[in-house]
Amino acid sequence: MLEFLIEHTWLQALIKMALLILAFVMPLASLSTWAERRQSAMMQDRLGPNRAELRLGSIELRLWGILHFVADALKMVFKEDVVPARANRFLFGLAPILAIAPVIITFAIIPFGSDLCVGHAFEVLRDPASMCTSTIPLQVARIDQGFLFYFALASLAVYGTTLAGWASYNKWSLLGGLRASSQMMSYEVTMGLSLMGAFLIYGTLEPHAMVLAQGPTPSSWGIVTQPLAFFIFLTAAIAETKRAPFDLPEGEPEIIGYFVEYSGMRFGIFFLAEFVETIFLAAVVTTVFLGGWQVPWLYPDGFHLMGWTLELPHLAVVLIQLVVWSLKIIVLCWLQLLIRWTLPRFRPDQLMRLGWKQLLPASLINIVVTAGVVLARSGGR
Amino acid sequence: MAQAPHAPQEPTEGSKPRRGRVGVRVVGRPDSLEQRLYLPEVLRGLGVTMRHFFANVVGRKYTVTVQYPEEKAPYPERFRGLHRLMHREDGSVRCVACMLCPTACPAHCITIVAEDTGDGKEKRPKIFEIDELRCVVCGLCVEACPCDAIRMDTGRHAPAVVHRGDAILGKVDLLKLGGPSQATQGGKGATWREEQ
Amino acid sequence: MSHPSPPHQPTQIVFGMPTPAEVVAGTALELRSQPVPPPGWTPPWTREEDEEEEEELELPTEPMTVNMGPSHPAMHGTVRIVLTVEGETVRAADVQVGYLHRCFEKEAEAATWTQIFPYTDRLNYVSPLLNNVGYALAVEKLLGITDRIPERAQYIRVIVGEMSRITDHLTCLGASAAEVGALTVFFWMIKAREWLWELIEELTGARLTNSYVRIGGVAADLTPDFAPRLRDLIRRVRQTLGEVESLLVKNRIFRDRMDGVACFSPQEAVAWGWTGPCLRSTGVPYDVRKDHPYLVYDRFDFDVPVGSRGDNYDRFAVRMEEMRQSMRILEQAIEQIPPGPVQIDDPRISLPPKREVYNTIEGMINHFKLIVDGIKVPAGEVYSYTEGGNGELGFYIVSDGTGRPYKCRVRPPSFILMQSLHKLIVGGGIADVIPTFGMINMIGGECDR
Amino acid sequence: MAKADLDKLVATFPEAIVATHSHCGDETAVVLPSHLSEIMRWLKESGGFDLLVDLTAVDYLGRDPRFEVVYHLRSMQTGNRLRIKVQIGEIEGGPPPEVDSVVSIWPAANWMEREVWDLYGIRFAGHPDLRRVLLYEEFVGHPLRKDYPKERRQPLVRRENLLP
Repeated sequence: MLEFLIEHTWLQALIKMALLILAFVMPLASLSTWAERRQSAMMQDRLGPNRAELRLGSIELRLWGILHFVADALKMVFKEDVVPARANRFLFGLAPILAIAPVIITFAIIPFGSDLCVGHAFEVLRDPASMCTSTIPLQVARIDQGFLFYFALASLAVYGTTLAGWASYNKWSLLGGLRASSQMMSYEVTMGLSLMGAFLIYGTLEPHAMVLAQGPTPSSWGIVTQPLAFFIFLTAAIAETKRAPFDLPEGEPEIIGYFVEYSGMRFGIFFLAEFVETIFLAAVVTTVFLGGWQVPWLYPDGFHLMGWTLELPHLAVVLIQLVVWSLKIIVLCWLQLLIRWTLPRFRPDQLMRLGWKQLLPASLINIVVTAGVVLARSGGR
Repeated sequence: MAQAPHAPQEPTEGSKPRRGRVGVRVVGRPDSLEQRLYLPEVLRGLGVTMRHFFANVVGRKYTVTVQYPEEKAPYPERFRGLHRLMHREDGSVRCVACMLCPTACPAHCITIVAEDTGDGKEKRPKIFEIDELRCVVCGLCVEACPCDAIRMDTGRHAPAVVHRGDAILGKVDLLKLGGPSQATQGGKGATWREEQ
Repeated sequence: MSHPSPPHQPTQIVFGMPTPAEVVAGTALELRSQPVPPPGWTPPWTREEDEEEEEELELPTEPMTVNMGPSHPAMHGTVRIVLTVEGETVRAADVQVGYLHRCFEKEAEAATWTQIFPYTDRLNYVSPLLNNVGYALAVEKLLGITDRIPERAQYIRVIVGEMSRITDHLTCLGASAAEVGALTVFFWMIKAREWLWELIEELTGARLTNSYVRIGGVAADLTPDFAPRLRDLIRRVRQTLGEVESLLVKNRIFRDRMDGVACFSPQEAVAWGWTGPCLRSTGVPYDVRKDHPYLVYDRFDFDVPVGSRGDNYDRFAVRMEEMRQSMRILEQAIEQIPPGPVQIDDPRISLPPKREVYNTIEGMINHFKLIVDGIKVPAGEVYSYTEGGNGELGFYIVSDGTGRPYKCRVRPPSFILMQSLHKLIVGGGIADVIPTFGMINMIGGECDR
Repeated sequence: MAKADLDKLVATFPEAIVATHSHCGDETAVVLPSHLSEIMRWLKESGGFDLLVDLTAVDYLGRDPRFEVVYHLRSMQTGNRLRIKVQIGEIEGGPPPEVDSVVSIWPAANWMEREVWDLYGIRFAGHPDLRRVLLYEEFVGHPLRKDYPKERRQPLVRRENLLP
């Protein structure tokens, strides 16, 4: 069975993708719809949704209202799906799909664990390079141009919002769509450039290789070597997700947003896409700046810290890495929610000024400085 | 009187009340490099909300929510709620159909039709209806009542109804909410207005 | 009510926004000082040069007409703004109000003088007690009993009025903050407002539609534990305001949205009839409480905050500071309040105590006369004005000597502010319409009556 | 003091003042409609009354002249207040009564004059945009006139084009 899997990488990829999306991303996205409300409530001195409960006979499961997302999903599914009379029905239907599909596809390049060494799962791996012959990479697609693939696909997502704005035959949503396209185009440049420094340091575009390059010592992680880039990228990427303080395309009190005419599950997909995007952003930040699945001082054969060693079997190492990777993502999602509920919204011209006049020059400076340091370190070769 | 620099003299009893000092102050527009850089102030703001978040998650420190059906915020004594009609010791309605409450009501929500009690002295309401949908809960009817027959101290809201007609409370409904009034002739009035 | 002309020169003390600690410690006054803008001064708001260049480079766009309102997420109350936009820039605006018109004046002409109190509750429904007080003062001025109102009643009116002013400003600033995306601030401010309303409910019997003030006094005395509860509440509100400031005042995103947006010069503001916090934001220190002291306002120390540029930020900061000053007044008022009756002792005006109504025939007849005929206000006309939440709240009353007003006109501050809204929003972006509108603080009930 | 302002006004325009009083401390001058513009401009420019506080009307049904338009002014320099009233009659079956608009003197009069037109049916000559402001354009009659019955109902009728 395992051999079959190792041989047929396409099947492997399919299973991994399904597992990643269905077992991690989607549940987390659904949970973050609950977390957003609950967390904002906690920040705002309220209680937030806490009443959804499951009753099995005499057992009542309330679980702090986590089940709200189920109720939410049911509501979305069963709501009437209204298409405005003069909307372009085809594009109107296509837009939500275009909004969510690129993000989900891009998850393929995110490494969520080190390679699983089949056959040595319960042994302590002293020398992985020579011991492992057949491995299952915990990453859906290991493509050399990794992050270019991400940038290419991420720029597709803008079509979803712009089309939604245009197709719904509503002036407000059109304004929202236009805002979305200008915002996403402006910030894509900064986003790409801000990662350039990291690429220079790691010498690769491939996410898995980047994680390996950072290693298990936190002092060599991207957040330490590229602190400026971290903040620039975080800002630009939050702007990409179109969430507050960059939620201009939505801007409820101003223009109501590009999805003003959407209802039912079509709206639900936009809603979900936003959360998937936050998770993806967290995953990218983890990969580039927080050492990906690396756990501090956890080497393939166990923990090594200041002469103290704890040997662990390979499977345990991989599992710890998986859990820590998930934790990093959850913390980053939490941080994004915190930002979302703290800061006021930008105005379009401020947003453009921030993007083009502040973040872009800063990221260029970052590249030049990084390039200089890298060049000096490598002895000018 | 926390503003020590402003309060040179305390009001002295018996003398003319002191005049306050009224100044004009121009509100500041703080502007600093720190603020221009976005980040320090953003982080400070995040710190404030984070403090609220953790304090609320751990101990519900600042949380003010009242979970309505289970918990109820107490209604203060003076709360004006649903009307009630008081009755005498013998259970008969105190109202003597003097028509003061419909006169005082700015919303014209009270309808009274009077009838004789039969003893040749007093009247009583044959019909006493209050349209709770029209009522603006101002309390002027209670103030107007000369015999402590109508009160609004039930501590209950006007309930939601399915049909508009259900919101019109008749004499029977109002008496059910009522109790014997202590405002017997010659006795002390029972309202808080009396206590001043 | 005889308004003495202002005898005092305002002490022109100027400083940055003090922290709550500074206000409490009283050290705020020692900060730097600068002169109040002279009359004839115009805001130094000029557009950045590069922005003008950018405009020339932009492609021509076709104007588009969009309806903001009557039902729009940002329109508190119902108001319709027909915007002609070019891209994101507003080129023309037509503001249409009246969606909440419910004939206050026509209704008032059919009601007795006392029955108008519930109507005044519904004028500015976020500070109903200020309207109650304003209306009562107008009728008392016509009755000529302004000087005979018991002192305790006057203090209570000041207390409830200032509490209402705080709730008014909390609502305005909270809602505006929510509209620029800072929803957390909104909930914190609404939380503080709720505390105030709880106390008001205890005092008056209702949170919002208080109908608490009466001609000749107030309906009931303070509750026994009012003063300690109010002190505690002021402490908590101060803390909340401090937190709100830490989120907004120095946050560049917020400042960029508010600074230099919708500037109005003092001359323009006066010409357009502005009063209240909006007028003060332009630097004109006109406050009815200061310039024409009514009730016992001349006994309190407080500062009138004014702005320096007349932009949205100044309107925000002026309201913020006004809440602080209101709390100062409250603290002094609960300190100074004398014991005594809360209703004027005049059988022609105030209802007899219930005890007399129940037990004496004179009391009963007096009671009947007052309820059935209403208070007889001598014929004449009077204009009385107080400082409402949004500016000068005036009542112009004409009486023909019967128990009902011949005319009861209210001068609604926000209606007069609203007519210059188009001046503020044309030329700005769509995104600026919202904070500008929020800072005008149009209250539907007051604007449309 | 405001009394001095009133005296000065009377001295400057003796022929235009119908009556004056200072009831309850409110200095009031009733002026002729023909001189309204002139007086108002003088008050703004020479009298210093730069804030038009309020503008409203009163309907004294059965009296001639029937309507009174009431202006409340305040001087921002001195804090003095002044009430100016102008009485206008109504011609049975004729055009609506009309007074001069003061919008060109105080822009603040704009909506207040519209409101008076809306509720009292008094026109203002020279107003830039005399539309109804609180009621809808299709409304028939002027509800604050004393002869408009309070109970009368007017359902909102639809207009084809909602844009102005």
